[in-house]
Amino acid sequence: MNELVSEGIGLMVLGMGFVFLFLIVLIFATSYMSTLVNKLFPEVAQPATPAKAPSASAAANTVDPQIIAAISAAIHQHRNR
Amino acid sequence: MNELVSEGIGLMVLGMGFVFLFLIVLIFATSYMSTLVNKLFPEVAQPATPAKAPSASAAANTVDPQIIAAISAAIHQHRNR
Amino acid sequence: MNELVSEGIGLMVLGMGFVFLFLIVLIFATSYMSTLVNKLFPEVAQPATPAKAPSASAAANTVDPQIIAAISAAIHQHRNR
Amino acid sequence: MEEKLLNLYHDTGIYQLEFGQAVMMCVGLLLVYLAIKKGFEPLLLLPIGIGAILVNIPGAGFMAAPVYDAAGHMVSPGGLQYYIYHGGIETGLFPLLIFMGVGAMTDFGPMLANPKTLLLGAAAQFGIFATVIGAVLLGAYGIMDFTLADAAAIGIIGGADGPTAIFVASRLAPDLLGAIAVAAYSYMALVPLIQPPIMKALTSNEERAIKMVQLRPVSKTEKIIFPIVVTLLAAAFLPSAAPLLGMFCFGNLMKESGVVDRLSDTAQNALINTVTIFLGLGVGSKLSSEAFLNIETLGILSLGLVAFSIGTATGVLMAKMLNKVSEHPINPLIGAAGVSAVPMAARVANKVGLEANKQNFLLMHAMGPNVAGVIGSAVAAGVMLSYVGG
Amino acid sequence: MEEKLLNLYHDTGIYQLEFGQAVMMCVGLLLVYLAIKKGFEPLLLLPIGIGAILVNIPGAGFMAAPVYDAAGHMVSPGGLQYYIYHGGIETGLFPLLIFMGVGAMTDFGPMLANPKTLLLGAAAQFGIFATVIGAVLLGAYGIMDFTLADAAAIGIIGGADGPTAIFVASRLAPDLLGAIAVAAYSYMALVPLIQPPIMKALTSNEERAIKMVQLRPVSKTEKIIFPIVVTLLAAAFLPSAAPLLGMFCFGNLMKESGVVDRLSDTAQNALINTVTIFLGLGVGSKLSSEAFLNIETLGILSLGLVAFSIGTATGVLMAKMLNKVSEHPINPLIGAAGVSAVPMAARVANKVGLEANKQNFLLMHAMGPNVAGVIGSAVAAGVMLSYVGG
Amino acid sequence: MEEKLLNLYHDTGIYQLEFGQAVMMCVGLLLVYLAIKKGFEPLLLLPIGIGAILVNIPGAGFMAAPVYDAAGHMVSPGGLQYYIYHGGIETGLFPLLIFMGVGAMTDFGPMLANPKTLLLGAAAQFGIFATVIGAVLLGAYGIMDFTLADAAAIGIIGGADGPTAIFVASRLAPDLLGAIAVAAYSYMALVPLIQPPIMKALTSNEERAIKMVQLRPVSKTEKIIFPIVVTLLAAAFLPSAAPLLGMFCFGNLMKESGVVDRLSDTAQNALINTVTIFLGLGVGSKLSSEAFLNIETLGILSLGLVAFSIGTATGVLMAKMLNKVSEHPINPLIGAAGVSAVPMAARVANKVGLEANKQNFLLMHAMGPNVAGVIGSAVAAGVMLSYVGG
Ligand code: NA
Ligand code: NA
Ligand code: NA
Repeated sequence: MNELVSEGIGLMVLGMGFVFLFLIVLIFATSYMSTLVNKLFPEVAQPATPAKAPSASAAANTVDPQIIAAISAAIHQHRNR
Repeated sequence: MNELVSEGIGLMVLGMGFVFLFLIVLIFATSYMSTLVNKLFPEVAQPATPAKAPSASAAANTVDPQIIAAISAAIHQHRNR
Repeated sequence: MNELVSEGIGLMVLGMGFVFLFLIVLIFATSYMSTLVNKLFPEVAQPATPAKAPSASAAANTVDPQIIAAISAAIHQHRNR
Repeated sequence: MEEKLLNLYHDTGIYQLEFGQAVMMCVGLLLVYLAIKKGFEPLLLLPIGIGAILVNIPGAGFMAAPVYDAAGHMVSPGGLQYYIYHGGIETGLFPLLIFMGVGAMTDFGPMLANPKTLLLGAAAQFGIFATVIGAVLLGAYGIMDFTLADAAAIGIIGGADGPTAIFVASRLAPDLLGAIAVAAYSYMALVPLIQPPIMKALTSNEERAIKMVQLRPVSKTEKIIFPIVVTLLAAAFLPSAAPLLGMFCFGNLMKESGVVDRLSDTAQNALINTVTIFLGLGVGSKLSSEAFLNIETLGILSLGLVAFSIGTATGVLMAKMLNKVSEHPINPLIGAAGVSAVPMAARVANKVGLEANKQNFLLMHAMGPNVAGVIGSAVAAGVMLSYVGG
Repeated sequence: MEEKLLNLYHDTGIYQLEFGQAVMMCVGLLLVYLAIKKGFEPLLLLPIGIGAILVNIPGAGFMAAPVYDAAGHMVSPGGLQYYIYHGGIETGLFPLLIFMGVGAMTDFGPMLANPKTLLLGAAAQFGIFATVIGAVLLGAYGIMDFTLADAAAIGIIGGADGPTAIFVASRLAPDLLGAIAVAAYSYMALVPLIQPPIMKALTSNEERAIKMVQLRPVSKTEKIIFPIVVTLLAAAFLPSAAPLLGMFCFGNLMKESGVVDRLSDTAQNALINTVTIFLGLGVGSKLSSEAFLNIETLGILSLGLVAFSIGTATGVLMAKMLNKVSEHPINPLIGAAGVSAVPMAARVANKVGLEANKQNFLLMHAMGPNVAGVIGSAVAAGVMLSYVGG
Repeated sequence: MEEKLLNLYHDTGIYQLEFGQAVMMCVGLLLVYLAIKKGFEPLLLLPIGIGAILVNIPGAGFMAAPVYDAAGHMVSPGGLQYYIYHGGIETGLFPLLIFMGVGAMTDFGPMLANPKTLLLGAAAQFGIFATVIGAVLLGAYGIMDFTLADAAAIGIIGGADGPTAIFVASRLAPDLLGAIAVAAYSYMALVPLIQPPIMKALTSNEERAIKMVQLRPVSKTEKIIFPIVVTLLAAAFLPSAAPLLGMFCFGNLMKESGVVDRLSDTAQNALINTVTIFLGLGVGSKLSSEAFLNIETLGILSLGLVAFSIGTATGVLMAKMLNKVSEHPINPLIGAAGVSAVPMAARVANKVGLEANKQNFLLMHAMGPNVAGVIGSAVAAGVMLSYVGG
């Protein structure tokens, strides 16, 4: 087995090792952080919302649904005149 | 006639020649392209709309006229109370 | 008194002198400009409006209050149905 | 400290101001006035005017080159306009990005509905080349100090297209860039004054009253394929025009494809606006007294006006000719829109048409030659860059 | 003048066009077609395709280097793509700014609600390293001319993350950048075709129908602290990944902190859009015939597909394993989202889940491994840069 | 491979981290905390804090210079913050562009309605120069290692204007830039705590309760001409202040002219936001342990506080004096707004005024000296650059 292949295998072993190591450490760090945060500041929990897609426009629909309902009603009235 | 003038005349002849050549070729290419496209994909024709001015803001009026009408009606009701 | 200190004092004297000089000249220039402008073009005076804060978002509330009133009324009607 | 006070006095603008700088600051003020009060292409002329004022402040160093020591560390920083001019105008980046944004705001629909109007966009470019002849004559007889490159750069004013003029001038005659850009944008703003007399002189009232048949609808697919066709033709026939035409068509393709609206929006707004501010300041940096306060500037301003006028005339004459051979009637007024100056020239054609016939709406018909004129002057620019530069 | 005419003819693209350039222009057209007509990641593939067309126009000089005289004055300006490539891609600035913008658009909420899903993001990176082995084998047996650096850069295609792939390739194998970027974005667009068969082959219908328990709510404070934790861990364990992870987390912190909405908005819109246009044109500039039209490109395209497939498979397998040891059930399909390709891969997991069980909404659960995959491939990139570069 | 593993370990931050870097990362975290949790000028302090963290990650190379071979080809790319710092801060471009954007957000109306308030903006700059004396005394007696240039750059903190402080520091004392910027923005955030005690100590309750007459309306034309007047005065009297004042007035003119709203919008939004992100990261790059962790930083922080306090006091005292000679009553509180810190200081004046008299709305009256303070500190900056640099 020549040197290039052995270096490739080295990269694979080290690489996957490091990826797992890093993300496992991150799991512990994150869990610990979350526990700590929710113990110290138990206030403002919010449900997980759908992540915005990176390629999606940032323009969100910020109109209050009740306003939409009201406008719809107005349109309805208007049409039935 | 000195060299500068003769070069200028050369530039004029070549330049106008090339401009016409290029745009005439473009006429044929465009016409052929349009014919081909409209034969192959005869679907989605749309009327030519006014070109947006390069210096104009891109903000278009995207509000449904019926919503405007409805809101106007609501304002009218409101005023007459 | 060593040279650094004397240079510092020089900077202070010159600096404050220049700041006052510049702003006093500006007072006269501005007053003269205002007088002249209001004499030559007495038309479009507008009341001094609150300066937008440099760090504030530029998004202004541009909705006509009457529209808001109308929509509120519509919402109210809608709720009472 | 008295010495320092003296230094400070020697640093003031009043002490250092040369007469030429004072005049150029007045020119800058005039451009600002024209932009704000007269509405002369304010998007460009306001930043150009301010740029001209700033660059002529003695001792402010807006155009100062940075100084580095032998090890490459900065000893003194350069001025704002130095970085803008050398980073964006000398390199040609800013005009190309503006052209991309303009492409993203252009609708080729009316032109695709009536491709013959491309001929009007070609004919109106005669103003460019006639002016070249005028400039070389002034140069040849020693009246003004114009080379062939200068003449070509001056001629392009007749293209009535700002970014093209700046792009060509930055490559062929950087010293004349300020005067050329000022002339180009000023005359574009003056199109409603310059064109109508010429248009009326060359047409009868009946011709001006001609109604044109309604344009056929153009499909989305045609609009998507067109910018690609133009790019490929530029690649095949005139690579020196490919930077301008390629970026223009890239912007247009972003708009028409409908799949990258995010990018098209940014190209039409934040990006083009940012570049416009910088382009203006950078062009203004070339309005120095040495480059501007001489007889050549008078030549440029006069020749630029000639270029616009001849281009208007040849556009109208070509339209009259076309009207004779065409099966559908063609109103000669739309030929004047071939100089480009989008969308001003098309609006002028519409207005003059309405004067002759109150039911005659030429705007859409004039948009065809109008955008064709942009392509035409980019082609002319390519020929010049190839002929003079090669 | 005949000479000038001949010059002009010699300047045309038709005269100069080499066969390779013609082929690469067709490749560019194909990318544009895929972007517009097939919806293949148009935000990148449209500019890349146009960039490929422009750079291959003979004589247009889009990639020409500027020429300076001895005194440092510019003799001839460089081309647009030269400035873009050397200013933004070779330096690594553009991928980092894109990553910042993507960070500002990312919601780590679902991942924070279920941190175990980070393991899926780790497992799916096996595609990267398996591909490295494939590439070094091809190199070792002389089939293709791949170095270790090339192999690493090719492997990163399996990370299914465009900016990461471009960042690594620009540092380890700039000559392969064009092919690698094209492969990365093409396969990301093909995720809905590539992944489902693999996902179905490795799971039973019962496994695919597994419903997962609803995610716990995540507090704003957790979301704010998380990007700081990631940055500090990168600083502690893998500084070579800190540019990518740091900018990603900076963007995310701008969004989640809620105190700099102005900046976050710009990072998500005007700034990322501007950089995307330039990144595309710059990547396209590497699609030259010498770099692309060779057997290595075939290798890159094949290996990239292998990388995606293996990553999908190991993600699913890891999820099956986790399902066995976890107290709450884990649907193995969400493992496939670990390759990243945000948010496409999460949507695919959701869709395949719905096919097995019409009440099974996996989207939010798949977003966890999906964003974990971004972190995972940035870590893999850091290891590669450290191992190969150091 | 063991060797590679060892290399990877030697590459980790943990192995390489020096004590100073760890401390500076904590400083960065503190700034991020203050920005997010305490609302300390988050637009700048959040990016500065993150910039400080990133630049102190050992081995991440955020400040690495690029390496070129003899032929000019890049051997290894530079770090993100290297390019940002040398491209935008060392050159002065970023502070000037920010100043342009701030100009486009400034309303000179209240100041034009009552030009005498310019005197308050002048008096409050005494804080700057008193601090210079403090710093040269510390330097002269060998307590701290300050040159005249350092002293001038430290004094400008008292100008309470971020871009001006960064612009001056980048030119006169680049090594102190980090500490100066941090002090300037921190104290601007602390204005509501620093100013009220001083304002109350120097005024009686009756003085604080003084109501001022309503401001006269200001015409659009006045607002348009004013920035031009300021630019011309800067050109005539103090060209070294012309970069700052010129760009500020250019931004203001774009806004007030009303003819280039596109450009004004971009200057106030996309452009200033983009530059703010970069400016923050670039300033953060100067928060290295060598430059920050020394006795001089303590001096800078203390002197900065002194500068703010003295500026507040002299502003109030000048207002008391003006009140005695003016025909209309002047509330001395508005003098405190002369330090600038727009619009925070004006709001503080308003709040303290309301405490003394519930019907006393000083906000509009305080905006006059507030924006005058911006002009005043730009003038002070110009004198310093001319005196120290020349
Ligand atoms: Na034209
Ligand atoms: Na990934
Ligand atoms: Na100030």
